[in-house]
Amino acid sequence: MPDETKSPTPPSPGEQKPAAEKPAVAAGTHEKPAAPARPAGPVPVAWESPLAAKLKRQYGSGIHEASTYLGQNYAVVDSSIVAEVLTILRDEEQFDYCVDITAVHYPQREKQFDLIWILYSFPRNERVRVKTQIADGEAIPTSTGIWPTANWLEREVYDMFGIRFEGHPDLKRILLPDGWKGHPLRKDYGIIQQDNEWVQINLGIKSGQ
Amino acid sequence: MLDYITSYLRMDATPGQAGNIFWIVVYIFVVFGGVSLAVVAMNWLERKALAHFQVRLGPMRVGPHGLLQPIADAIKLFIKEDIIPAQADKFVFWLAPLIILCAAFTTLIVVPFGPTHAITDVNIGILFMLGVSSLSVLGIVMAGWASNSHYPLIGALRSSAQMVSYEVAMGMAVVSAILMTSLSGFGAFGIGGAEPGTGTLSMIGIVQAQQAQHVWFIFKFFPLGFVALAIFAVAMVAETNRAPFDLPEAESELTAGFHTEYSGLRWSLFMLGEYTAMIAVSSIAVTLWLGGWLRPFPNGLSGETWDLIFSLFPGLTFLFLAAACFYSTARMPKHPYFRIQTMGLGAFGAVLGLIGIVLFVPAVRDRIQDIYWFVAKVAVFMYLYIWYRATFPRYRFDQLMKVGWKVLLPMGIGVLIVTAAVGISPEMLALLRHGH
Amino acid sequence: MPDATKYLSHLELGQPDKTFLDSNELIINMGPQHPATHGVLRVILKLDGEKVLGTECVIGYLHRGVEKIAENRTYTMFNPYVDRMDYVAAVSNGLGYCQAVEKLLNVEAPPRANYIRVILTELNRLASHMLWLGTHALDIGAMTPLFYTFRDREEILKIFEKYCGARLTTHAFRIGGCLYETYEGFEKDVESFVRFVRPKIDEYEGLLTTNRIWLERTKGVGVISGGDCIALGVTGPVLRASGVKWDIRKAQPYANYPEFDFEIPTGQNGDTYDRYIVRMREMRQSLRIVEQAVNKIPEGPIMAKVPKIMKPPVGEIYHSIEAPKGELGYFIVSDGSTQPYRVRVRPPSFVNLQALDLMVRGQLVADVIAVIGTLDIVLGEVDR
Amino acid sequence: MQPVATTFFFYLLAGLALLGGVLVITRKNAVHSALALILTLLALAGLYLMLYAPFVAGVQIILYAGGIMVLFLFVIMLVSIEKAQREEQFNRQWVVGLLAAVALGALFVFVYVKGSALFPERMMLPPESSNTQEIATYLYGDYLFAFEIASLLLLVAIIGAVVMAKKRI
Repeated sequence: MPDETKSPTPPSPGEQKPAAEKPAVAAGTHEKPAAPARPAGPVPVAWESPLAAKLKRQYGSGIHEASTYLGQNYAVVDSSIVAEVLTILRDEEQFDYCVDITAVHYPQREKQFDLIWILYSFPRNERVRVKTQIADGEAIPTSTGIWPTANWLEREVYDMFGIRFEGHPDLKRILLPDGWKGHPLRKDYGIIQQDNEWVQINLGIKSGQ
Repeated sequence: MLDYITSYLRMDATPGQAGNIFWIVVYIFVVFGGVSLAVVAMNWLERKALAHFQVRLGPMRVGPHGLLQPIADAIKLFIKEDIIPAQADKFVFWLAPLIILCAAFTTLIVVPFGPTHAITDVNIGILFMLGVSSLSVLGIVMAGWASNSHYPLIGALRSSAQMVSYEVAMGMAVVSAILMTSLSGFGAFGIGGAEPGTGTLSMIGIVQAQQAQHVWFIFKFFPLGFVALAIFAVAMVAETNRAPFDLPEAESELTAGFHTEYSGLRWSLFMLGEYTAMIAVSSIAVTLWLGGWLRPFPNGLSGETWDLIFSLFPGLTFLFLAAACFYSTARMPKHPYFRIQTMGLGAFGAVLGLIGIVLFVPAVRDRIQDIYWFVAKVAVFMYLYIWYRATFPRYRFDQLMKVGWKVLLPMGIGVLIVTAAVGISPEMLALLRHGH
Repeated sequence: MPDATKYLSHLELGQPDKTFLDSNELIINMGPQHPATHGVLRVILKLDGEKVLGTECVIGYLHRGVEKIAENRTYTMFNPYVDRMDYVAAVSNGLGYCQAVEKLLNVEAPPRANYIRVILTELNRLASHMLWLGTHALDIGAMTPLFYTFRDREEILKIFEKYCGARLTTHAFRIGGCLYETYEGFEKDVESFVRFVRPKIDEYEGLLTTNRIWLERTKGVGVISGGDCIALGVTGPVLRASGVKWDIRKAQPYANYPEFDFEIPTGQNGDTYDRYIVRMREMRQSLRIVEQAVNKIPEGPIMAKVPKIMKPPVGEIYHSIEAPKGELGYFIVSDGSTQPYRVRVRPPSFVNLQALDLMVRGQLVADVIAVIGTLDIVLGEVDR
Repeated sequence: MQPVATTFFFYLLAGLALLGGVLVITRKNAVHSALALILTLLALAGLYLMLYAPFVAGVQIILYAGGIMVLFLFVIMLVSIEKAQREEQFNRQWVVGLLAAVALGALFVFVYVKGSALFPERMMLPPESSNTQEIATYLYGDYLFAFEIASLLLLVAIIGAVVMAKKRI
């Protein structure tokens, strides 16, 4: 079981300690308070740790990027191997807790969606983000078999972005009504837009608003 | 005609026994009206007492200290729209509250408020009360079914199972008390225990047996009577569907249980029936174990002086209430807005005081004090009902059944057997000693 | 691989509602208008008599699109919106959001601001737990604790009101620190509140902890193991009651929690009673933190230097705090403009609610109520 | 108290009992039938009272109307009403039923006409106050064996019901 006191496993050589673990930070390494006028901001640096090295060794170019930004590690993985990577992270690297699954929409990109898994390991007291990019209409294997908690989280991603998860036991809308048209968190969905037809039919409001 | 009316007053019998139709009607009106009034008062008292348990004030707006709140509630319920669900079975839906109400009020016929203060006395009195009160479960089942909705149906199922189950334990406790009417032997702490009766089911007979044996049955064969009362006291809460056994109307699970679909007047009939049933079962407990209309300490504090002192209690109680009203009147805010309320409270106190003074008149005093003691004892049980409601969480259904069948019923049977054994033992011992 | 079927059961609701005689199964719809579903949760129960064969939660009745709103507001403008998610723990929500944006901006709140934040957040945890206790006890049929807890929660809300003018959706913190300096007598108020509320918690415990009916209703009800909790992502007191000693305040501390001495209460059985005990002990630990914080509160500025127009550099951040319900996370993507490109809230109630099915299967209808209560969900946060 | 309007109450109660009986077999809705049966049972209880058998009347109410009929309703409520409404109420056995009813009625008439010696000349008037005691004396004295046999039979029925209802014991 995870250690309750603040004694996480010592960070791997080269790994940045997350900023949050250093309250009252006096002198950060790269996160030194930048010039007050217009901070250029910290830039992602390469994530150097046995885990990143292992993944890179195993999948080579399948790992597009493994970086640390503001002390938070993430890996960008090709969508074809993401299920494998996630399984390895859970089975071999003890990332036993899937904190969140979410997506970001970049309409101007060819592969429109960033899909993000936020993982946490109780034994290691460490967080990692796995990201992948997929195109609109492309399906991605479900991770409900890896973490049961993915069930609702994937349903929400499907509801909000329309990303299909293959093999999901019950992929249907979760927050919006079943017959709703459109996926509201896409960037092309306006903030006051809604499914007027649905509202007219189901709520009996003439204007649909 | 006048002779016919006044002749009853010289008789030492209930109107039913005397066969005096006029007084039967009068008693029916007085008892039913009085109990309805008690239900209204109980409604107010429950809200107030519960509120004070829960660091609230309760109703404060309608009348001084919310005294008129029950009336306001009643008016609201009367003028509310009466909704019958479209899919409901109209006839059964209409009949259900009436059955509950009739069952609850019919039991009151044999409640002995005094040796002559009952509508009638029948020789199967206690059986009659249990039988008729068991009919109210029909009303609940019908209400649940007729609503044609899931929550009422589950509520009705729960209710019927619960009431049928607890009736068994209740019956065991009652039988042990009835047994005591016919058993001689020691009372509590050596008090009483003389003059065994012949055994009776009559409500008045049971109290008279306690009088003759000089012991309330709660103390007889101590602790047997007490255990029987405890079993009955638990079972009667379950029988009336009150907290912590209020599963049929558990609002957090079944919204309102069997009366979910009822509203307005019909709903208020359910409430009236429920509170009347509470009063009725409390009356059974008081009659069987707490000496009915008998005043406290009839043996220890006997003699004319003590009789006089105890007979002053009813008047003193009313005077105390009047004093409380006057005290509150004096403490009312001195603002024109409160003028009517202050006057109302003062008038209420004056009425109470007047009643108290009338109760000191010897003729009235002697006739009324039986009723006073009976009502006071019932009031204790009614207060307990409120207390339970404020204190306990609700049982789960399987736990409720477990308590009924696995705890109360074996205890009831055990008490019955031990009571019989203890009561009969002198004779059995004699039989053994002298041979067959 | 965990046994997937254990967690993923769905009712086959397509078939027509069978009559009682044809099958023993009864489909019953609980909510969205139901006294015990804490808002507008709708649970479809498949029952065999009173035994629960399966459940399905239908949520979204309170969906307001908080994440979409965020994309159309500036960072500062979005701050009040987060209060409306878990509205009984608005201060915690605000803290999480402010700290996430601060991280993105790479600023640190000054020490005094952190102390104020910790005091208010822990008071809010108390308020949230009090509301939970009252409603949970009411669900199980005990009316009285509700009024006791609301009476004492009122004192907390009064402190909030005096501090920032709002009682429920406080908007107490700003990105970079706090806007308001503590009012005159703040420390005294908080100290006297701590002294006032300690015996009150004993009072609640006196009503419930050893009450036979309470024990029967909660012991062995809605059991969930630590492993199942982790698999289902359940966090907060529910996780700790299952024996996993994990609290973000200790594991990955934020604000100035390392400066305080407190313990993480845990349970062993993972049942409703343990969750009750864990929360009751958490309330006492929160009081300890508040007491220490109020004694040590330093002087100094309360606002870090943040630009008037916030334009965090391009990048993304995930920051999570230990909200009263569990891990509350904010995942913010910045495109360098004044508005966040994407804000994702990781709501503890939403994820915890997923465990409902596992916890109630095979139990009775009354236990569903108890388990919904013990999960301590707030529908505003589940639906966002 | 002397009984009042005996004849009127007898015919009233008998009429109610008959009405209830007819409603039991003619109502399509099983719950309505059960309610009609309760009416019959209550009317019978009234008749018992008129026969100076208050104990029997009380037991009739508490057991039949309050106990057994509740269990009846319990079962009936769970039956689909719509389905029952669609089913044919009188099946092909009605001829047999009618014949049986006529035969039974004829038997009653025959016994009444021919065997009037069986009935007592005057109404028996046991003292009202000792009625219950007398029942007890008969039940636990003369007919003790039969009473105990009946209890045993009921016990067997209870065990049988439990065995059948419970999948695993």
